[in-house]
Amino acid sequence: MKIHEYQAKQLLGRYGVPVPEGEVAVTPQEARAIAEKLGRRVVVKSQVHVGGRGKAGGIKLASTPDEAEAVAGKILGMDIKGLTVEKVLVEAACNIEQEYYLGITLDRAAQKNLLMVSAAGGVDIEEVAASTPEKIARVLIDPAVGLCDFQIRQAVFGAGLDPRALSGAGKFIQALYKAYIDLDCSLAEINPLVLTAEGTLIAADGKITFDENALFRHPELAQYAEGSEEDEIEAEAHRRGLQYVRLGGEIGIIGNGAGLVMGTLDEVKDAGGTPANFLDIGGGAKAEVVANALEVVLLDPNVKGVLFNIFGGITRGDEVARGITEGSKRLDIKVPIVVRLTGTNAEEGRAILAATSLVPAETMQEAAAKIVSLARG
Amino acid sequence: MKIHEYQAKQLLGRYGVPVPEGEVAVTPQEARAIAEKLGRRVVVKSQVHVGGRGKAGGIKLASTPDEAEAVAGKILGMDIKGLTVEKVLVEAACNIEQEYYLGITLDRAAQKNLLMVSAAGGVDIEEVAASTPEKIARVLIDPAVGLCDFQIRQAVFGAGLDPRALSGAGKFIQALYKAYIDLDCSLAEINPLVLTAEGTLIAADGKITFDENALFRHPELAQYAEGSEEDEIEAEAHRRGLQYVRLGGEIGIIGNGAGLVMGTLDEVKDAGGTPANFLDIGGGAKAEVVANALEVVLLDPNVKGVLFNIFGGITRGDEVARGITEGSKRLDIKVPIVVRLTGTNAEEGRAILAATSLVPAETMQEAAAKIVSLARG
Amino acid sequence: MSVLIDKSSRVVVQGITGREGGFHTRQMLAYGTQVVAGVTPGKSGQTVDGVPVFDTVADAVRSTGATISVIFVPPKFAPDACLEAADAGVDLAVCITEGIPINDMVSVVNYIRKTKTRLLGANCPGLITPEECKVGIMPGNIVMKGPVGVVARSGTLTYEIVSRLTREGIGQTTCVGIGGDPVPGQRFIDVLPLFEADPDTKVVVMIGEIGGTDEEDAAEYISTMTKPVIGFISGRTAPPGKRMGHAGAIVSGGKGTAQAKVEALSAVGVPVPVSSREIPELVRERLG
Amino acid sequence: MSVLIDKSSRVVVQGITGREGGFHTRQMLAYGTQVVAGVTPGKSGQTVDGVPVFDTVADAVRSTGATISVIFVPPKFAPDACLEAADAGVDLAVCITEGIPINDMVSVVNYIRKTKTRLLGANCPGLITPEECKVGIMPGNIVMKGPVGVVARSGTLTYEIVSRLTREGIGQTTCVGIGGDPVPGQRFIDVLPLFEADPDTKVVVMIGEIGGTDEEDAAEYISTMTKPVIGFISGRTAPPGKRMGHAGAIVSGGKGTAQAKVEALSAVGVPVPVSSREIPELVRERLG
Repeated sequence: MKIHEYQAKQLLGRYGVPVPEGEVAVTPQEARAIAEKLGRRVVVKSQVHVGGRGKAGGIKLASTPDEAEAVAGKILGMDIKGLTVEKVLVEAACNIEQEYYLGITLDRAAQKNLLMVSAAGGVDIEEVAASTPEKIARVLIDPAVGLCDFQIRQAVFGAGLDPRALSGAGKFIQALYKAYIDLDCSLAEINPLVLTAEGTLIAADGKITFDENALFRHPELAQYAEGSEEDEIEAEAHRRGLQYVRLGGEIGIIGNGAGLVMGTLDEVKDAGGTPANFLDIGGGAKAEVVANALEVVLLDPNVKGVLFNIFGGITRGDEVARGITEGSKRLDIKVPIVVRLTGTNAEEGRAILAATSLVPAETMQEAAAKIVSLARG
Repeated sequence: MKIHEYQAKQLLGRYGVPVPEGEVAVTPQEARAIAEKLGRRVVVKSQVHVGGRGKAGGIKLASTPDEAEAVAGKILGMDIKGLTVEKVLVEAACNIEQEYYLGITLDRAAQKNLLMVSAAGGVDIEEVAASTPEKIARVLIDPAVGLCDFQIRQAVFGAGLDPRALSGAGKFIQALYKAYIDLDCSLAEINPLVLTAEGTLIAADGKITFDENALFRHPELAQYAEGSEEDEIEAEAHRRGLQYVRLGGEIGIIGNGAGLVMGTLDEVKDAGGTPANFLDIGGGAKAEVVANALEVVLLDPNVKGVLFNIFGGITRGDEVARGITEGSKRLDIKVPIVVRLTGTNAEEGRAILAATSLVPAETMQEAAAKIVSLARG
Repeated sequence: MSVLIDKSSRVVVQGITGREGGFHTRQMLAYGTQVVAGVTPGKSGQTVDGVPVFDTVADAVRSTGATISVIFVPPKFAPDACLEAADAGVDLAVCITEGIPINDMVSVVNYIRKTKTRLLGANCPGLITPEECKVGIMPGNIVMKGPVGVVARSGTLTYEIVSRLTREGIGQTTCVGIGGDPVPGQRFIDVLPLFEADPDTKVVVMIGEIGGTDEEDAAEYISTMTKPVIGFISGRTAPPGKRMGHAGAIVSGGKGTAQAKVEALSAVGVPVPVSSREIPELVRERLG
Repeated sequence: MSVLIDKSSRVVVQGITGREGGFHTRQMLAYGTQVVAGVTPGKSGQTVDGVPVFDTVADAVRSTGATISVIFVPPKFAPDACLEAADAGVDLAVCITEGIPINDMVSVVNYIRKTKTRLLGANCPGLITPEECKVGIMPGNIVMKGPVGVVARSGTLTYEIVSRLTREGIGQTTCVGIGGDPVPGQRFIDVLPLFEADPDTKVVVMIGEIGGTDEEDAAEYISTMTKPVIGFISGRTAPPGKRMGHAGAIVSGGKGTAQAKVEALSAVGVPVPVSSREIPELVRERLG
């Protein structure tokens, strides 16, 4: 789960990460009032879930409250990569002397979290990582002892930051790491991390992604879940606890297990169809979850057919069959549905489905071919 | 550093350890008011740093506010093992059904903290440990992952607690462990841990000892340091940051390193003297620390002579010599002082001392013999 | 022969009195697995389908000599269950549970790697040695005894591929599901050496998916293997930058793409067919 | 021969620009120790008595090949310094710092025991191999080369005993101060095997004190040793239940008393004299 910059900064600030003073405005007048309150040069930043806001004109400096109002007026309502700007963050501008990069995320190969520091901040860090990886100092964090101060020193010296950054970096990075662990993040990134003319470090931008598996530990973060999705159907799916990704095609795809669903996407494409979505109902999905999944897939008006591909392990065929039957009754479905059901309790499941108008299939290739042909129908 | 039961309960309560409602009273009238406020049967407990309060009559039940006042009147001012009771804790009495023991402390041999649980609570646990060690379930805590819930289950099932205790024990013990770690304790003990008639767990008593090396992390605990010492000179020594233990004899002993000071005690005893104290000035002690140490040792009116035994490693002989010289000038000392000084910068030190009335010695045995003979005077 | 489990394996089920634990205990027993103990705190003395229940894994291991544990407890309690299994000293702990927080598994996996216990999963279907032992949730009716070792990240896609092998008469030594979590107890590089060392395994099928670099790292090890390996990567058509389920299939930054994986495997001589249909034929060619 | 350090040892000093670090660097250099590097963050490029200073231990080890580290940093920073030394891969880290919180050392010691690095201390005087190398704060002028291995919890009491041995013409292979903290990196049982294996060590003197059970545990190991051991226990006259300094000399509950230790050692044939004066004679008898 991603959250907006202003939300990330609020949270990080609570953990002691230095962030610029600022507030969110939804009207130019509010932006003006915030600038007046701050009483100094401000930066007005569009709050949308997309990269490249600066290049798109979504981030502007303003020297006076008048200017802040004018700039906010231009940014609010602006369209950035298909998203409408509804909020701006108005915050004190800092006297930037250096722009660094600071990030913590999981290193899957090492199976540990990784601290990354680079003097080449404020730009596309993935570009830096690809072309000049030696410019990013990396240290792996052993969970047995957590992030150690010496590792921060290794990273800061290794990245060649200005010596003035050293004294503040320890506290800053420990605060970020504490937030990362306490809030169960999968990414916490400060880019740019600014060294000001005054010699202090401040988070000029902040990006946090939460581990969705850990949200049960953080009921307070539920407020951020709303509105953090770019797509309405994805938002609805996530409210219902479903792993759904919208892909824009015509064949709705529901399966159990990410690998199987991706394999099904591959087969549907090979059969000449275009997948409308990825939807993994996970292991042990109950009838209600299955019905729910069907409902969500059909929210997409492009869907011309639905393919169920269920291979039962912990998921049981009879439960899935009941879910599809219930769901299709409730929804008055107009598009064809192909069901491929095998594995645990698959026979019981197929017996339930036999009494319906659903189209059975033996293999996933057969299922893919059938749904593509029926959807064209 | 030890603290009173009521202080321990306040701290543990903050960490979510269930403790009885209660407050401290210094007069019988206050005790009555607290009992009225609690509106139920209370227990009135003397707050002194000594074991066996119950047997000494320092803990009493009271069914009414009248009774609470009367009982507090008896306990306040009472003498328990040489200590005068100045405060009582008045708290809600619980309906005791079972009394258990719960403790966390360091297991030095295993180099890990140890959780101990026993169904044989409310009695002398050291007696239980000595005679029926199988009645105490023990689990070692790996610092890499902390105290795990499964370990709590191992302890609770292993100790054979009432099954009703299981559901509450996890939270209770995790709260205690969190307090133990967060507050840098060297002991956190609940004895008795009470299973009430209502089936809940509550800390009927609570004992915490802090690791003095870690107090720099806990400025908020400084308030407890005052008044936690049994002996006035020890309290004064600790205020000055000195490792001092009063032993009641006539020869004041100051040295560097616990082993050397203990060895010096042994030698003084072998030479026919009685040590007045143990005082370790530690490594690298500066002149001021040495002067301070001398002053503290001489606070004890029994002291008839002082023996310095300094073997320099990180502690330098010249610094120590300056400290002794300065200290003895400032204090107008009437008792003989024998100084044994060797190791790092010992020659410089001996040169400084040569100009004084202090008595030099070559070995610790010679030093011990000299001071015992001079003190007899 | 086989890897990790065989007919002598003695299994303890953590969470045996739960819905999934109970269901799959019956399935494992039906397959012939020696399920010798179950664990549910506070329920010692009960039995589930004749299997005695204990309060702790340590008790279960002490009383029954179990050496394999399989974990069916909710995500909130599963990390603790993994550590409990390791503490009790089992050789293999198989964690079926899906949805465990990543940082919990960072701690658990790093800790358990320093013990004698091997952790498989979490979020995995377990493993099966045909006609001998099944631990976890893989359907028993899709496998048959034979010379192919199977190791896979995806659960259900593996069933798909294994059942096709079986239908075409190609049996397996052991099928191992390592699970799709970002921080698994066993990676491909942990399991491949077992097949390399197993005299009955003649060919290995490795079923990967987009995300992470396990397949790339495995390619390096495969270049040192004496046995032929067939690869498969699902998610070829997934759009880059989209997050495909919490199973760890994240595509980003040019790393972990299907293309990168296929290239790494091809570079060490591993065929990676476009459709899983082609796998049986590729295996048959190498079995000779 | 010797244990742990000899004339080829290359030493890095953590906290070299501090008062104690600087003072003892000069002392170590004067003794002939190869102090090849120092570490103080932010002071790389400087030198202290000709010794180059680095920002991190890793840098120092990379540049100078140091394999021994000695730590002179304040208690608040010392646990991190120990972990940094282990991370840099030194063979031996010697932590002189006194006053480190116990639970910090519980973490550090348990962690480092799983690495290739051996930690000595904290709160220890270090060690010295006469005429070859001194690491830490032991006075160099009290030792001489010879056949006795010395291992001790107390620092200054050890100087006392070692200087007496030297005065009486009995030299040492290596004198190792394990320190008096409750959770030391090396216990007696960690160091005794080194002397047992060292061909030049003929007799071992083990200097203990009240508190803990290190001496009792050592007695068990000594019963398997081929070399004679002389013991000493300070604190015989300390009253039970009193806390004698933070050096870990806590007497309580019938455990860790001088009497218990003397009994355990006597039971395995280790003489434990009442006065340290008697040690040289006991050693001389065993040297034959």
